[in-house]
Amino acid sequence: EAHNTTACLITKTDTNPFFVKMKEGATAKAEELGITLKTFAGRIDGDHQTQVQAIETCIADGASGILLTASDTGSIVPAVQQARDQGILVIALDTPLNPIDAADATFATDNFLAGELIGQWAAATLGEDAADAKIAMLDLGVSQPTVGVLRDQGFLQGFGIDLGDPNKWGDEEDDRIVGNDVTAGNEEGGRRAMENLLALDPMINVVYTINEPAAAGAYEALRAIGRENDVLIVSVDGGCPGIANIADGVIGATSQQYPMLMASKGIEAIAAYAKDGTKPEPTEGKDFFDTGVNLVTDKPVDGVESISVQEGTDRCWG
Amino acid sequence: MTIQPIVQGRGIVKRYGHVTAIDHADFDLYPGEVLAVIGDNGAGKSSIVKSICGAVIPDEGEIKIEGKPVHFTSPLDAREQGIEIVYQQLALSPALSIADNMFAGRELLKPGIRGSLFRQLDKKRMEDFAREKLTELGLMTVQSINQAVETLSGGQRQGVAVARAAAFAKKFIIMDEPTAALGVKESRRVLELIQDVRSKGIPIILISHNMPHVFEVADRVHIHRLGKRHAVMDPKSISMSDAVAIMTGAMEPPPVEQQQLTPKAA
Amino acid sequence: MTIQPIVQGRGIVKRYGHVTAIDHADFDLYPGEVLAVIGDNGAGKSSIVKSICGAVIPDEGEIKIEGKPVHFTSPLDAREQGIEIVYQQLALSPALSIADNMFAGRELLKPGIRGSLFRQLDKKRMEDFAREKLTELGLMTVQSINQAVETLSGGQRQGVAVARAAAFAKKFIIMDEPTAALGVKESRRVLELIQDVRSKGIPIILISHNMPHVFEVADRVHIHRLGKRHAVMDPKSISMSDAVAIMTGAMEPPPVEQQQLTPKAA
Amino acid sequence: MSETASKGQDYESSLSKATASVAAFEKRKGLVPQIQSALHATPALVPLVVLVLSIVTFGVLLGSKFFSPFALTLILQQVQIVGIVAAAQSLVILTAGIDLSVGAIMVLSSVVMGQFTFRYGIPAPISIMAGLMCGTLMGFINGWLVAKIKLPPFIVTLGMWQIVLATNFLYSANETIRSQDIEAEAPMLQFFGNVIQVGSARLTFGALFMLLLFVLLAYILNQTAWGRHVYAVGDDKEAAELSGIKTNKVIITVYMASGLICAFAGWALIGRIGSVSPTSGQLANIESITAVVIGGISLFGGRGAVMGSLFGALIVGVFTLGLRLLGADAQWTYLLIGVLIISAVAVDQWIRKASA
Amino acid sequence: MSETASKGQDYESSLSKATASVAAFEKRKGLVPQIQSALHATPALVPLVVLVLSIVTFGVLLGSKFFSPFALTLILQQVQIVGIVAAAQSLVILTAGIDLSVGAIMVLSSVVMGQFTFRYGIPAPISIMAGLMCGTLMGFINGWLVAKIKLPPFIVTLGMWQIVLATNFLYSANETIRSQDIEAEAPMLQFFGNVIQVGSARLTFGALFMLLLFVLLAYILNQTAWGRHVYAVGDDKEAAELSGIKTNKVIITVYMASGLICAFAGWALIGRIGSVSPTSGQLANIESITAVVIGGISLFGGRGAVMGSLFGALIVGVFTLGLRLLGADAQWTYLLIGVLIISAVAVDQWIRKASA
Ligand SMILES: Nc1ncnc2c1ncn2[C@@H]1O[C@H](COP(=O)(O)OP(=O)(O)OP(=O)(O)O)[C@@H](O)[C@H]1O
Ligand SMILES: Nc1ncnc2c1ncn2[C@@H]1O[C@H](COP(=O)(O)OP(=O)(O)OP(=O)(O)O)[C@@H](O)[C@H]1O
Ligand SMILES: OC[C@H]1O[C@](O)(CO)[C@@H](O)[C@@H]1O
Ligand SMILES: [Mg+2]
Ligand SMILES: [Mg+2]
Repeated sequence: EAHNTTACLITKTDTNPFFVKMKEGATAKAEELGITLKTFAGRIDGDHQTQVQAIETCIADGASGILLTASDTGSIVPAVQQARDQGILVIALDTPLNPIDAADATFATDNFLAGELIGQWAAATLGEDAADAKIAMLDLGVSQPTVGVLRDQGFLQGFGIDLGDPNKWGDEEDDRIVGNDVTAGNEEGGRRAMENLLALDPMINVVYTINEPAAAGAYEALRAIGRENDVLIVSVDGGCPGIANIADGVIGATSQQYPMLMASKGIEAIAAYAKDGTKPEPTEGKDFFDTGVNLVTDKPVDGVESISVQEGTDRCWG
Repeated sequence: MTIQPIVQGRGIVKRYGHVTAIDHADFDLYPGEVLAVIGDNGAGKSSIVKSICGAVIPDEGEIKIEGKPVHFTSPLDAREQGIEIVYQQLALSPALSIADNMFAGRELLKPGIRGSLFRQLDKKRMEDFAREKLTELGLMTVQSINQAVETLSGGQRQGVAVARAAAFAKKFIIMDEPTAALGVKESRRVLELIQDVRSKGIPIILISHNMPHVFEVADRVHIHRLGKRHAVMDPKSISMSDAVAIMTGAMEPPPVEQQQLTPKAA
Repeated sequence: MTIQPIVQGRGIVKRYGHVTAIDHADFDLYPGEVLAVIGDNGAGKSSIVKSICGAVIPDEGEIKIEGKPVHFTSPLDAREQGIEIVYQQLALSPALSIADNMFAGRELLKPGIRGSLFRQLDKKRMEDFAREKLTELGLMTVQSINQAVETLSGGQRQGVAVARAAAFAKKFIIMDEPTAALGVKESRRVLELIQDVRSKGIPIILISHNMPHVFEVADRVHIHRLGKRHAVMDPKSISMSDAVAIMTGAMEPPPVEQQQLTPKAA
Repeated sequence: MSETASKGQDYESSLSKATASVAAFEKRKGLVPQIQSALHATPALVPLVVLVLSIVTFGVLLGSKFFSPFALTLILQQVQIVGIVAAAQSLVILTAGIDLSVGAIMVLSSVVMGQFTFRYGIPAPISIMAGLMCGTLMGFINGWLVAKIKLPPFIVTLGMWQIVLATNFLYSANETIRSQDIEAEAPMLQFFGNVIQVGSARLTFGALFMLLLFVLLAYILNQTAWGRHVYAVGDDKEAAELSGIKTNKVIITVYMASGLICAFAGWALIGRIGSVSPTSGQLANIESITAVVIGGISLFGGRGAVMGSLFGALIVGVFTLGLRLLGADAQWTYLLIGVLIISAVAVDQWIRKASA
Repeated sequence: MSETASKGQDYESSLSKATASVAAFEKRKGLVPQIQSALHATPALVPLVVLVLSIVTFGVLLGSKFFSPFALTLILQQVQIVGIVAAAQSLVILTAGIDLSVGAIMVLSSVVMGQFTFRYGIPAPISIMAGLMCGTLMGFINGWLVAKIKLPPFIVTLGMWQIVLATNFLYSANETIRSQDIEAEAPMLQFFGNVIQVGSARLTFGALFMLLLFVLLAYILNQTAWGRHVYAVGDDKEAAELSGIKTNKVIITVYMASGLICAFAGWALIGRIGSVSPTSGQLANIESITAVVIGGISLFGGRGAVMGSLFGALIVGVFTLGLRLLGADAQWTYLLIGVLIISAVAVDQWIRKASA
């Protein structure tokens, strides 16, 4: 019965508000459905072994299902397989496994699409000036994790830049890219990376950021030299501070993701599976369940669908 | 008329793992005297004086200072009572200068607001003092008073430790082989210093393997053997050669009546 | 007929920052002799013997061993030539046992395949050897041969260092104040040991502040003063008191002809 | 001899009569002194006691969920990588060094093993040899810089960490080699993933390798000259040099051994995670140092027993699994592990003191 | 006195005539010996030389892009947080300790400042005081465990790192307080972000605070008794204790000072990134230790000058910006910084040797 169903949530870290919200969402839903939820997290983004250990613990613990945001999408597969062999339902959240069907289901944002949306928005906003834009790319880390690559390459594609190898960033030849730097996805890293690229070329006018904390840091760096008003910053996430930053003109546009939805859908799927063994179905036409992504901006452009700041605020997560 | 001992230890035991360093030893130091402690290597001399000053905590036994039982848990406790020690291993901070070492824990501050408010050290005064003390000990080859102690020669280091203890003691001084590394001239100065200190009424415990030195300055000689107090003799009534014989086990100690467990009435 | 010196140093200079420890000093050790080196604290005695064995690299000057110029850059070089040193600071590894220290770098392996293939140490043989050597030095209070050196008394430690050097030297031995921490009995054993070693034809450099010891065993006395070789005397033709006077600067050294720069023809 | 001399010694006349018997102090009997003696002689017993105490505690709290062959061997599997790396780290720390590059060397070695096989089509055994040599070479560079250029180990291995990690990313292009492909084409890379199943207990080859490695190192450190030299160098390098030990050679070989062991850890890592992943092992340095320190080896070198590091790694493993099974969430688990690490070492300290 | 005694001393008769003049060795003149002397007396000059060399090198390579007031003050801004934390770390390392919890304490303190103001509506100055006290308290716990319970600093601060970070997340629920809100409601939290602009040079209050802090610490360490005791404790704790220094008190106050300085770093962090973000500072411990070691302070305690750590932090800052400006990409920059850190310390070592 439901009340003795155990589920596990394994996130990349507990430090990123995105995962904190995901955990809150899962916890609330689990409580509602009477499921015991155990949560695990790596210490840093990329802490793969802790996630393997967490899966093993869940197996030992007799869990019915595991929700997983994998730090290392390829390497986690054998551990996932081991869990599935024990009859545990494994659902990838946020980050697809490699191959994607290594999990029973995937509930995620389409990260490439998220990047593409902000890329298109930026290009459209600049109009003709897009041809001689100066772009700063603020990425996640030197190990080039998949989410980071997908968003970065999606952005460039949306902006109309030739990707080179779409599996890595930094190999593009386009002169409009001033440079890539890494931010660790937080404010301090965002500011430093922005400063470094500004020193390289103070006339940067488009900034792609991996997430909103990095965007906030980049903004501080621009503000410090008084250029905060002539630069377009775009980002991904749609957290409440990020949306508020759009309202305040800090960020031009962001692609909003829905972690609470991923989490609650995930818990529901586990509950259903525990009850009668049904497994969730992917979104039609995709190999994963798309939890959706929306471009949030108060300066909509033609040809790129977006929602308003108000709508974004209603749906933001933390 | 019995005089009260400054230090009285009874039945002191100290073990390290299964090694027994002090084996129910007694100890007495009386006012105004130089008490020499002699014994073979490893007899337990250093261990017993360390027990007295809190550098080592004995497993059993009782120690009284001026009649009051004490339980020092750190040499700081002893030092606060005006007890100074020259350790056999010197206990100097190698990377610090001579003056820093000499004044560790009792630094002099600059006069006026620079001292009282800004806590600024009076380096000049401390260095002058240090140089003066070393010169008194005949250690004139110290080329720079700012040298780190680790760059001093063996004897120079020992000089720093001796000078420090002598300069600050109020109640009594323990010197564990203070002249071991010193030259002829410098050793002579230390012996003079010991006599100076005694003449100020401050008693001294002197551990030494140098029999002529011991017999020159000691008022009583505590002979330590195999972790115990074996005998206490009057250096004027026993020959060096007999003292050595008792210390090494070649001769039995005389009966207690012929020993000098308390000093002669002053 | 001139005999070739075992060690010949000329114009050796060693500076530390702006401190000059050795100031154009000369040095000679001849076959089969005990050469004592005496001098005030800080005169440069330890520095000069360290320069000879490679523990310190001199800034200037030339050193020859058996007539061949050498440029040791580490004491290992000296040791490979059969030179052993008892350092004033002992150079023992505190956390290791007595036997480990004694055999550092020349351990004994178990016989047979356990030694040749599995490189297993013959602990028993090393411990027995160590205990035997310490007992020979009269250090009978060492309670466990497996004690870490840091748990030994000051004298016991020195005994370990002396025993090590004496046991392994082939060409010559340098002893920097080997009896400083030793008791009467143990010091006597070391003096006997020195004479033993000399009788085996191995020369010894003995640094000591103990004049009676020096005059008892030395064949020649090198007097060091202010970083220089000040004089070299025959202990049989000079009184201790004159030697001390020269060493401390109270008396001028005699002219070179009256010194003993080379040993008397054997 | 001069007259003064013989006079100076006349008080020694009695020495010939001095007793020649060896000191005989009172010997102590009883259980407590015996335990004290044992702990004194074998310092690695202390973390072992802490380990047993923690297993018992979680066993009582969690019952058979924890105290089962399955869960206990699971801990072994979970600590195997950290354990192997901690063995390498122990060697380095015993010389008063530190190796921050262990994780990077491990990962680069495993990437070399994988890429040589899959990118260049070299047979797996040769690729594995290449990986092991790569680790040893990185170790050699570390050791050479520490011993010959006399740079602080912290800086050398910090620099190497960055260099090796970046090389790893650049060389591998961040590509993961998937488990399925390895299984199909070069199963030898997954050798350490093989399992000996006894009932519900699952011993992987990797876990066994870890145990054997510790036994081997304990033998080497205690029973061979090189082992004693490792201690001497860490204890007081200068004294070791003066007393005739080739300290530079010892240091270089220690870092080489560390590199080689890390390369083995890289191989075991492939067995553990199935795939070759360039992003693993980012916390290996801090985790291995933690195991070493909990195991009672001093960061100042020269003191402690290598077995302690095994127990240290296991203690952390027991706490982690135990707390997770108790249902603490991630943040609470981290918080409690922090508390428990401090407590484990406090208990350790207390046992040491009581046994002093 | 007994006759034997006076006989034993008769060779000392000449001593009264011994010269009383102080040793006069040959004095050396010339530029080289003078430089050597200066480097000897002021060890922090060595990393300063390395810093100047690296600025000059990048200046030559990059011209005015790098060698401009703008770029040079940018470096100051970029290193300010690491620099402040490195000051705290220096104190701890001088006592032969290590503080892995610096980053966590910094972040928790800044979160306390922010949450007290925004969650509870407490006036900013009081919230800031609370944040500073929070840092000091964490430091006190570290110090107390190290000094009184005698636990290894590595373990204590590793445990505290986890505990403080977890507390931070549990307390803040990882909520960010936005820059715009702070600016509107409690600008004092951003105090250290204020800028003094002189031409194109931009000095933030945070950077100035860092510089002043180092000057203050250099004064304290060299000119006060407490400062000398810090060195003595790190040099040889036992000797310090035996010679009358209250070593426990020194250790506890050092960790408290470290905690307090980290709390200031937390405040400065708000100024730097504008917002209060619980995810910052994850690398602060390794970065601060790196600065300290490059600056020439020994991880074994007791040796080195605090100014060195400032230069150490700046050296890393110069390399990072310089390499980026040279156009190295992120991965290559990462690799080259590894190389440069090792080289910087090698040059440092070489200068030291040449000046010995
Ligand atoms: N920490 C320790 N652990 C084990 N044994 C110790 C320790 N300290 C001292 N001992 C042992 O205790 C005994 C007494 O040592 P102690 O230092 O008191 O001798 P001592 O009389 O001062 O000798 P010396 O004249 O050589 O200085 C010795 O056998 C020594 O080995
Ligand atoms: N590393 C160093 N740095 C600076 N000065 C040094 C260093 N080592 C020795 N000295 C100085 O060199 C001089 C000679 O020292 P050395 O140790 O050779 O004297 P010594 O004759 O052996 O004295 P002692 O009889 O006290 O052992 C001393 O003034 C000492 O302070
Ligand atoms: O660090 C990368 C991670 O950060 C997020 O964007 C949240 O801020 C996640 O979607 C992603 O997995
Ligand atoms: Mg002693
Ligand atoms: Mg000397």
